[in-house]
This record gives sequence, C-alpha cells and structure tokens, in this order.
Amino acid sequence: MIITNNDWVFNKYKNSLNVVYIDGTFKDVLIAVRDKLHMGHELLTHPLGSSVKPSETPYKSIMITDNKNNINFNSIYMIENAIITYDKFNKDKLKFINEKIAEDLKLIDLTVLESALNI
Amino acid sequence: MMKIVHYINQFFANVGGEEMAHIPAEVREGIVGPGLAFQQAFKDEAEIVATIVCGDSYFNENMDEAKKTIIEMVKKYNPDLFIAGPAFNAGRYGVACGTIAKAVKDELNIPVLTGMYVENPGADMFKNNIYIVSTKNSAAGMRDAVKKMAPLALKLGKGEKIGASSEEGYIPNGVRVNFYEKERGSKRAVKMLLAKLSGKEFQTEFPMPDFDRVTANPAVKDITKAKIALVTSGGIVPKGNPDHIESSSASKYGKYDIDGVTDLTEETYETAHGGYDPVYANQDPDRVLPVDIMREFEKEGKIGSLHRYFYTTVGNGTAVKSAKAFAEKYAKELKADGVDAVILTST
Amino acid sequence: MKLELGYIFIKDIQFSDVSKVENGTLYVNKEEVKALILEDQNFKKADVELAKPGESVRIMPVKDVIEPRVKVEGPGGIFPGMINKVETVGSGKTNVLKGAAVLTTGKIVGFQEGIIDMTGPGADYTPFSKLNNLVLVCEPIDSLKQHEHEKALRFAGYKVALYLGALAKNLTPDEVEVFETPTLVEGLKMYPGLPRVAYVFMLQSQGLLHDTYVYGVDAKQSLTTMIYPTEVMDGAIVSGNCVSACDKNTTYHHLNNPIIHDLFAEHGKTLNFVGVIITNENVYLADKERSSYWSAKLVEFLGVDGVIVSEEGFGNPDTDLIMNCKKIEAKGIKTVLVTDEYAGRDGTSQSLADADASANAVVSAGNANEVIELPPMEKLIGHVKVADVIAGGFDGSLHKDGSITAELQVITGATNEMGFNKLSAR
Amino acid sequence: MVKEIERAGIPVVHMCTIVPISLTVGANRIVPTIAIPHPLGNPSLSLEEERDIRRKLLTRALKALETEVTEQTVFEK
Repeated sequence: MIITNNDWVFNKYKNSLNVVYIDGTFKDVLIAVRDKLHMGHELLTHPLGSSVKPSETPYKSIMITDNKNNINFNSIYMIENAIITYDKFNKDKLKFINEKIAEDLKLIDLTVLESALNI
Repeated sequence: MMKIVHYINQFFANVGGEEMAHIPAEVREGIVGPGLAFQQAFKDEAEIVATIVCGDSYFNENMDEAKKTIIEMVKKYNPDLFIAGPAFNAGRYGVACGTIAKAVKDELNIPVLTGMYVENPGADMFKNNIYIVSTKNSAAGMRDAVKKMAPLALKLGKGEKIGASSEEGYIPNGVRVNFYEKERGSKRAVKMLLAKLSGKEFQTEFPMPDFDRVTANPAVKDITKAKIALVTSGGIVPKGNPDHIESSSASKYGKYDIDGVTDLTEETYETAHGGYDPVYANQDPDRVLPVDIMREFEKEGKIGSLHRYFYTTVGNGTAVKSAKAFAEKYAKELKADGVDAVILTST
Repeated sequence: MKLELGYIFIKDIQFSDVSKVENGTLYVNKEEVKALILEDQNFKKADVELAKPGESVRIMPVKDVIEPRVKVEGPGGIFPGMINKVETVGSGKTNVLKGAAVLTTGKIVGFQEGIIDMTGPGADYTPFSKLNNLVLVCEPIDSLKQHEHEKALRFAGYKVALYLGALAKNLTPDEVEVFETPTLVEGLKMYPGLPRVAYVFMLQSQGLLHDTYVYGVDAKQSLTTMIYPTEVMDGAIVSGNCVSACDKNTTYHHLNNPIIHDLFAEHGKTLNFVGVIITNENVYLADKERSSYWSAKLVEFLGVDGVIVSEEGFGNPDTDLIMNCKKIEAKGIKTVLVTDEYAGRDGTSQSLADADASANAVVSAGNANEVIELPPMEKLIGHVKVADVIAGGFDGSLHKDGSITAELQVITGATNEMGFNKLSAR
Repeated sequence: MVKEIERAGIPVVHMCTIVPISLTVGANRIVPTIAIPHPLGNPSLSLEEERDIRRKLLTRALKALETEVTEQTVFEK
C-alpha cells in the first residue's frame, strides 16, 4: 500500500497498486502512516526516504504492507523518529514553491518511491 | 566595570565546617575566600561587589526561605553576573549552588555560573538550566576551576556568544554548539578507534541518549491492602483539556482528582495525545486509563484502594527526549502520598 | 595493490590561449573548455569562470566538485565505467593537480542548495574555498528532463576535469605519496601485532539526484562489496548526488577520502588497514537490512578488530548507520561512526533519526541546522536568478544587500561525514 | 517515566503494547496490551467483552506487582 500526498504518484499507480491519497501535508502523510502502523501494517520504505529535507519539499510517498500483522516495533520507532525529525525543520519557506518547483519535487518523490518499487 | 555577586558556603567563608552548616544567609561587602582567586583572574574587567555566605544545611533545609532572602540580597547590588561556588564534590553545597544560581537567573534575569564535579548530584539536577563548569572533585582543584570559570564568567557577563561545552569547560547541557576541532574528523575517528581497540578511555563526540537502567523495587507484599495509583502516558484528560496539555512532547503533566469517579466516559474525559489515532480513546477513555475496572477491584477488595489522583502525560513511546524532569517530581508526590504501587499505561 | 600519487601543486588559475601547467599556475583555454561542454547537445550555452581563494565570490548552486587527475602508468583511466572503459584502476601512477578543482553548477530541480563562498565566514566552512576553481555554468536545452540534465552536467564535469588532468600527464610531481594495500595473507604476515582495521564506506543511493556510481554502476543496484582504497583515488566512485549539500560526498571527497588517507597514515604503524567495504543507503527497508547484514558479514569475514563507518546524507541514512553499527558490534568488532547532526536551530533537538546504545564512539561533523550569516559578495557565479529563490525561498533568507541568513546546511561540504573538516559540535 | 517512578521507590508495572519500547525505556515489570490506540480495550468487541479483557490484563498487572523480579520481565500470562 502506498500512502501519498503526491498526485503524480496517485495518478500513475492508482489503477495498478493500492494507493491512498492524502489531501494534506508531508506531516499528514506521516500521521496517516503512523495510524496504519498502529493497526499492524509494517513500513516497507523509510519514512524519510529521500535526503530532500522536510523544509524543502511538501511531497511524501511511503510504502507499507497491505497486510496487517503484529505491531512491528521497528516500524513504530522509525515513524515516530521521522515525525520528530519533521517537526524540527522550519517549514515557512515552503510557501515559495511555485508550480515548476512543485513539479520537480513531485518527480523526485516519485522516483525515490520507484527506486523501491523496482526491486 | 562588570559587577559580580558571589555565593559560597560556610566552609569556604572560613566560618567553620559541618558544625557551622546551620548558619543562615548573610551578605558581606566585597570579597571572601575563593573570591580572591576570581578577582585576580578578572583583573580590571570585573569586580566582586559582595559575597553571600550561607550554611549548606540551612540552605537545603530552608530552601524556599533561603532562596527568597538571597535573591533580595543579590537584587540590592544589581550585579551583571552571579557566581556560585565552585562546589567540587560537596553534594549539599552543589545542590545549593545549582538551586540558587537557577533561581537568580530565572527571577532576576541575569547570567549565572557555577562549578562542580561532574558526579556532584547538583550537576545532574541543573546542568540543563545553567552553565556549570566541570571541576575536579576536591577543593585542591580551585586554581583549575577558577582558570576555567573566570573567562566564561566574563563572557556571560558581557553577553558574548558561548562556545561548545568542550571549548568553554562547562558540563554538556544538551545544547549542541558547533566549533572547530584541532584535527579533522577522519583523524579523530582513527584515534578514537585506536583508543577503543586498545581498551583506553575515549570520549564520544555525540553521546547516545541515556539507556540507563533502574533496579526493580521489591514486590508488593499484599496487593489487597495496597494503595495503587494510575499513571498514563496516553494523554487522558478531563473533557476540554482544562490544563491545555500539548499533544506532543508536552512540557507539563496533568494531575486529576477521580474521587468518586467509577467510569471514564466519552462525555467526561478524552485524550490530548497527538501520537495516535484518538478515536478509540475518546469513545471510551477506560481503554487507556482503566478507572472502571480498578474501581471494581477496589470494591471487591482485590486492591486496597485506588489513589485519589491520576497523572497523565503525552509522550511518544520511543522519544528520546524523555519527560524525566517532571516524572521525577510527580514520582516524589506519589511516594509522599503513600502510594504502594503504580500501574503505568502507555499507548 | 600499489598506487603512487604525484601531486603537482596549483597555486593560481588563469585563462590563456593555451591550456597548460607552468610554475604552479594552471592556464586554461576557455574556448576549448566551452567547446568540450557543448559537445553534448543537451547544452545550448556554456560559460566558464574562475574563482580563487580570497576573492569576493559566491558560487551557487554547486552540484559537484571534481579534482583533475590523470593516469600516468598502470591499467585503466580516471573515472572508469563513466568516461574511461571499465578496467580495474588503483595501481601504477596517477598525477593530481592539487589545489585545483572543477565546479559544476546548475539548476536541475526546484530546490537548490550548495553555496561556496571564496572569502568571509562562509569560506571557513567549506574546503573548496581554498582551491583554484574552474566553474562551469551550463545552460541546458529547454526540453531536457531533470535526470538527463543531471547526467549531462555530471559528465561535463568529468570531461573538463580529465581535460585539465591530462595537462599533468608528463609533468614531474612536486611530491609523491605511495599507498599500498597488501593481500589479506601478506598483510597478516607483515603486521602480526597490529589491530586489523577496515573502513565501511556508506554511499547515498536513493533515486533521482541521490545517486552514487561505482565503476559506472548505480550503487543502489549493488550488494555491499569490497574495493581497494587506491581504486577510490582513481575515481572508481563518483557522485551523482545533488541533495543535502553540506553532507553529501562530492566526487572531490571521494577522490580524497580523508578516512582512507588517515588510515593509510597509520597503516603499518599503529594499525593494519585491511580494506574498504562499500555499502549503500537505499529507500526500501529490506534493502537496508540486507546491506547492513552484508557489511557485518564482510567485516567478520575479513577478521578485523575494528571499523570506521561513514555516513552520507540526511535522515534515513541514520538508520543504515545504526544498523551497520549494531550488527558489526554484535559480532564483537569495535566501531567508530562519523556523522553530522540535525539538532535544530537551537541545538536542543534529537540530532539523529535513530540511536542505539552500541553506538558509543561517534565523531560529529557539526550541527547542520546552526544558523549562519553570509555577508554579501561582489560577484555571484552560477545561476543568479535562481540564487535569489534558493536563498530566499528555502533554507535562509536573502537580504537586500545580498547577505544571506541560512542554516549551515546550504554550504557545500560544510558537515561532510567522511570527517573532511575540523568542524564539530558538543 | 517508568524509571523515575521506580527510582522514587515505588514498584511499577508498565502496561504497553510494544514490548521492545517498554524494554528500551527501562521498565522492569511489563504487561503487553492490545493495541496502541486502545491498549486496554478492543472496539470490535462488545462492552462486556472489552471489560473482560481489561479485567484480565489488570489482574495480570496486579500479579506482576506481587512478583519479585531481578531483571526486566514480561508477564505474558
């Protein structure tokens, strides 16, 4: 399952994969993932998968298992640390993003996700 | 010239040892005891205008009053800086130095400095609040202490930028500050590895969060007689969150009276926690803080009683920044209230 | 494997009719360099500028920094698998234009970091302010896709670096340094009493703009493997990483990996430097597990007593770093980690996104969130229009007078996690 | 938190869904619970069934408090 707020990811994979679109921020994606993990899904990709910092991009796609299992400690630990990391970056500069930059950032998020999909 | 008020105990004021530890705070004009060494180090840049002398027992046994009196004394001189100690390894002196320095900083809003041995209990208590220079473990280290404290004192008094702990000599305070090392990182890594391999002492540049352990307390002898308290990190609060506990890394905790409460309901309680989906806890807060069943146990005599107050915080289970400071505080309260055991629930 | 590095010290760089090296000055024919860049039809325009130490110059956004080198003797050529054909490098003789570098700049995607100031407080943070730099400013054709643009720019940098390096082919070096790694068996015999040490070298590999190449192969497609340290000096590893300016490893860092150099400096004296293990930093968690298990396994197989582990990048690589540490320490092998910190602007936040008690020996390259002030410079090289957006739009704020308030992370190489600099934090 | 309570001299049982977290934060007596958003309940059950679960878990917690431990102990039953 892919949780994303990147419409490029959603539109590209909505017909072939299980994609949940979040109409919200990077943090909203992290929170949505966290709640899924609390229900027993596991992380498949690192929630901070790219080295593009939360202060630089509003887009995030994260892959988790379709199946629910016992709660996975490592997943919980990683998502909580990701949320802490997210919070410590100053996001007020994100408002400067124009359409062209947004497209670039969506592309990066998409390709980082695909680097995991293509294995 | 910068004006400084200095705080020392009865021993360093040459009043006497343990037998004179009961003397209350008094203020003396000018320099007393170790102040002389400081004054020499300051040269013409600063002047110790007054020295406050207080017995260690007196301070620790009459803390609130002592604090109040001393702050009044300090205020009178309107100093640019307040120095306490150094206390070396003297535990009560260290706690006094830390306490009074923090109080002066908080209430008079002037920079403060103290010094003590890293294992002095005062160091752990106050290192994140005030600058504490790391000293040797006895008064024989006075020269060394003054050598480190005096320059830092002047910097603080002038309001200059304070460098990293390893440069300035203060005990690490949890604030990471950049500075230039003498050697590049790779060289330091090689040296550190060689030290680690040969079993020699080495110092990590970035200590991992505390993973210390506390030994388990003995079991409760008779649970049917025990007073049991409920504590939760799941953020259960009375509906409306009257104390405005923040949803994450909260800086405070809640303490709530549940006298006569037999069940937590959707109408009366909720969760303030931002770290999980709150739907289920809000529907029935007993799912996080099981007051209903504890009351049942109390009635059936399975436990002695349920403590009248429950304590609540929010906190990520894994967050490294812990709620240590306020947990210490309410743990003491629980102990003082005669609580025999605690059930701590986490989400 | 034995490599002789011959250093030709470059103290100045100038444009000239003929490209050559003479008396410590690197003369560059601008038009030839431009023509070289424009061989690639992906570029419609190219410009070349000089930036020397102490000049009031700001370069941004910097993509890569490359040191000119040339193979004088021995198999293969610099940057095997990228420019030269794939052949094992790392032996024979290589000449280096020490003190010179090729800088590529470019606006590949919207967010941009990577400032190099040649003077002032910003210059103190980056090693590249001390070099005589040839800066390439390339304008891509309009339709060029981001990843093609990145690749074209990367290759432009290599080509120009090799072009300059070739000038040193027949020169007599000012100084020669010899690096030799014996086979495992020989090493054991040569230094029976010394602790055996390896280097676990983590490479960023997360997708577009986060890539590192080994002999031309994207590191994310490789399992953890071994490489001779001298292979790295001949450009076996290059950077395609445009993200996280302060703590990415540029190609210059790879060529001059300080951990490799400082381990060699102790080799045969206080330790026996056995070799280098390269491992990746992927997005997929199963990859992270696999790669770190593989590192621990190779380390164990080599029978070493200790390792240094270096990280690259921000955030998720912390997880790789801690996995490597935990799994290697679990085998009873001692580790020292090199990382940087993101402790927040006030320095009080948790520095890493992961932690473990076994990571008890860590070298810090500084807090990348610390706020710095960069005074205005007289000249800006790079993409000036973009520069406004960069500084103002993302990591800092560009003031009217041209000064910038920003987090340290905007500066190229400032908190490099190979321990290239002296900056640290406590 | 659990360590500070223990340090104050009060025996404490940590009821927590993710045992490794509890081990990491230094709890000595640990009772695993149902799920993170509802450690002592299960919304898919009836109210009475939920109270049964809660009763069972809390009984286990009391038993943990009555048990001497020398190392970190997880009370699964």
